Amino acid sequence: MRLVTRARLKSPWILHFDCGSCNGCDIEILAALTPKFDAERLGVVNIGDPKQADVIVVTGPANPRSARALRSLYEQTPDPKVVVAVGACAATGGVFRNCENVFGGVDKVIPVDVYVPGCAARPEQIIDGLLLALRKLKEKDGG
Amino acid sequence: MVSMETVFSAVALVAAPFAGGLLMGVDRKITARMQSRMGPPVLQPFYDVLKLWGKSPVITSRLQPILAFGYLGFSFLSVALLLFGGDLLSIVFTAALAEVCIVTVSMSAKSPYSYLGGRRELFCMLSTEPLMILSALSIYIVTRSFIVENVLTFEEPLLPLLPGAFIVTGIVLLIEMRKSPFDVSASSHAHQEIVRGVYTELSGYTMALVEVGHWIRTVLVLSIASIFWAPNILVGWGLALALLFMVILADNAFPRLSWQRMVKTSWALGFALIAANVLLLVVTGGATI
Amino acid sequence: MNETEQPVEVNTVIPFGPQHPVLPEPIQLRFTIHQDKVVGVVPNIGYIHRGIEKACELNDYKKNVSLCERVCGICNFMHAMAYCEAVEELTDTEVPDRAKYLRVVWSELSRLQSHLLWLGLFADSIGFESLFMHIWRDREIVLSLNEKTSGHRIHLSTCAIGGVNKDMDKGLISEYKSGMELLERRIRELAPVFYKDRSVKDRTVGKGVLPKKRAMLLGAVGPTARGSGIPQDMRRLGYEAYSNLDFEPVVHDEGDVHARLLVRLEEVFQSIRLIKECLEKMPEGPVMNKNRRFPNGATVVRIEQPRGELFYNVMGNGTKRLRRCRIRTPTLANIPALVDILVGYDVSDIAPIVMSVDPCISCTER
Amino acid sequence: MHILHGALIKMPRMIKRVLRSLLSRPATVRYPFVKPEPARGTRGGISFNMDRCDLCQDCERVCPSSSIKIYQDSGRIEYQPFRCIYCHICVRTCMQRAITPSEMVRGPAYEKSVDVYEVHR
Repeated sequence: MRLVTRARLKSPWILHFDCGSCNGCDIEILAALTPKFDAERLGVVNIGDPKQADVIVVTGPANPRSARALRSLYEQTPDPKVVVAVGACAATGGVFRNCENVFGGVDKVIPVDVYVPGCAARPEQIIDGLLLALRKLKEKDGG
Repeated sequence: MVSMETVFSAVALVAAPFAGGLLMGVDRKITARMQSRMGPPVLQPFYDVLKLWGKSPVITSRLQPILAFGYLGFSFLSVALLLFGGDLLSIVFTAALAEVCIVTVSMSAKSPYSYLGGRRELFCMLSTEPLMILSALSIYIVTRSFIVENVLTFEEPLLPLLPGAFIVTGIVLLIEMRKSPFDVSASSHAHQEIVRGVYTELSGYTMALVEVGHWIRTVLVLSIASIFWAPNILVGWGLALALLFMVILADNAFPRLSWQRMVKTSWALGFALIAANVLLLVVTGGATI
Repeated sequence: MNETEQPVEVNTVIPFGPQHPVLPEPIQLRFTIHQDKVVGVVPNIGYIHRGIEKACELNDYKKNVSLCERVCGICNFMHAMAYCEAVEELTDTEVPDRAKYLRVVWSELSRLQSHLLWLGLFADSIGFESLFMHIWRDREIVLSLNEKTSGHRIHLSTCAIGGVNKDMDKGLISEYKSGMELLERRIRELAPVFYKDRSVKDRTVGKGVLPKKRAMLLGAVGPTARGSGIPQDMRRLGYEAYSNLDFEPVVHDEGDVHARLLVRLEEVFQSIRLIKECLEKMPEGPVMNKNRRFPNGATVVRIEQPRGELFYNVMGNGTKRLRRCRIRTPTLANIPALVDILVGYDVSDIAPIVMSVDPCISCTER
Repeated sequence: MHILHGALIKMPRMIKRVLRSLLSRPATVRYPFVKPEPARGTRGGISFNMDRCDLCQDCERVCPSSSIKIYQDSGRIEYQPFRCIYCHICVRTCMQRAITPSEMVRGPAYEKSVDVYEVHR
């Protein structure tokens, strides 16, 4: 395996964007970075800058307005990148399925690589989702 | 004929970025443990930089790559000057040049975060540069020389004579490493009002270059701190690492202060410490002006 | 752009958000900056609007409990409780006494969770990483109690129309007691950092001042109002079991960021005390009364959320669907105050001042 | 002595806690490598027991996220775990006790899968 690919798998910098979730998943993403779960063990850093991010972690069912912001964030993030949709509403709309102003899933806006179920998704599931996303990143690299 | 010392200096120069990366890794580990977390592996900074190197960059201005190389180059040059026994003042000025590069990078971008970060980086320079020069001056007062080689061969350790200047170097290290309370221009975790500050517009290999440059600058300041126990290089580096630990401790014990407070604190504390130190020297007869 | 055409006094405009690490939620605040001072703020919301109020009319009224719970993940139990209270009133359902006490315990637990979350995020917004980590570490005590109670760390989903659908046994009650004691000990240890640490005070005292009169004029609620000396607390209306409990609203008069910080810190201890008191006083008995009617009429429920007054106006028409479910959340009421207190402070004070009203955007926009 | 005491009082309050955690064990669960037991009553995934199910559609009716679809004529149940909010209301509602709750949470996946159950006649 190439050295860069190996490094890539050990340093996923995440960009977190909430496009309409109830906060449950967002606080769990933050909880995954704090002492009990400490995703920084795996090199995860919440970087907040799309230009330096590798993994875009999206929560929420997406509405027309946040979709615009999400699309621009996705375009700003340089390759290689993966998108993780956290929570039931980011995958399918979940409990917000019949709300008037939602698209029902992030995959209607940007291509999604990994879906994490749960409402709200637990930190364990989020860490698993990140690891799965990294495997996808490796496949994209041809490793 | 190449002397042993030259070979040693060349090896040290090549090793400087690796040492810097390792120190950053240790720093992240200790910080994590202070926050009662496990923390990333010690080699994490190297993974980060390698990954950034392999990532496709977003170049927002044509100046960016040149200036990123400039930042790394000038940082390297300043360490080289130190290792090959150059002039303390020219080391300080070369280091400042590197800083000018990164300020220009962030100012040349359109992003307001980057612009504000650049402005604050200027204030960081404004706080560190006078302190570095004063530190060098106080070393001169004792050793009668700005040349590192002469300082290194000075017969007695500098620390008992210049405790103030040593603490001032610590303040410089605090600002240089972008640690709380003075992480105003950028912070490693980006939980800050101006997101990544000066780093906002950097990406891919330019970010990797700047990151390596940052390691080297940390090594530079630590080596200057190690000069304070010049006769024995091991004791000197022990002192420098103790300073690093104090900086990490300060990072975890303080919130970020505003840049106004940073300039005021560093100037007041720096000038007062150096002045008191020089006064002490004159009173005890350690030096004559 | 031609450089020479610019006016002499150039104001920088900073778009803060919608994606910003200080605020986990998307709201855009466009700051106009002049010489490093904020001179104008324009809040720009709508990134989270989902249309929950409309969906409440489309759903079966029982399903709305789960939907209202997800208006906001942080204070989910309170939303479910407010909705259930409204429907119980419309269907004349009596809630058993034990259920009332359990609701108070869980809503105080939500408040505890929310305030600890906020204290951590606030520490983060002033760049105090280690304090953030330590507070969130202690917050895990509350989350693990949540998990033991209901099987989930965030969404309790225990509130139902007519009572609660989970009971506590003796073992769980003693776990709650020991958990509360541990939490209190650990937070007491950290309290001096907020009270006395000079660097924290440097960032908070005298920043974002909201005088009492101004707070009243702008209609601030919750800890934002209590930090300005207004003793407003909906819990004093005595809903659920609050009328049997002994407490006073926490009030600080200074009206700055530090006052709001201390209000929330002291409310953490208040919540711990209330939970302990509830567990002592809790009567035995059933926890659920089945309800067989459809909601009819209109009612208003006001409860105290961690961020302030939560207002539910539910109208039924005798069928299984509601006619209207109007939700007014505390952060919406606090946005005018937020815009007001930001003006005149430094760029570096933006983050703590914005955090000090504890904006919950997913509540605000629903 | 007083000066020393004053200096200690003015010392940053966080140092004690920070140094203590540096010397004690971190609070981290090393999650992917060490898998802790799920707490009792964790609301994990659900599975349908088709021997008991009488296709009454009660669970479909109460499901807040409409993640269960029951086709009575073909005897088929479609359950979408990526739409499910794991509230376990269906478990409490089912009169036949045909829905088995699990304490194991569902893992992430590349695709949104749908669980299909069919009655064997």
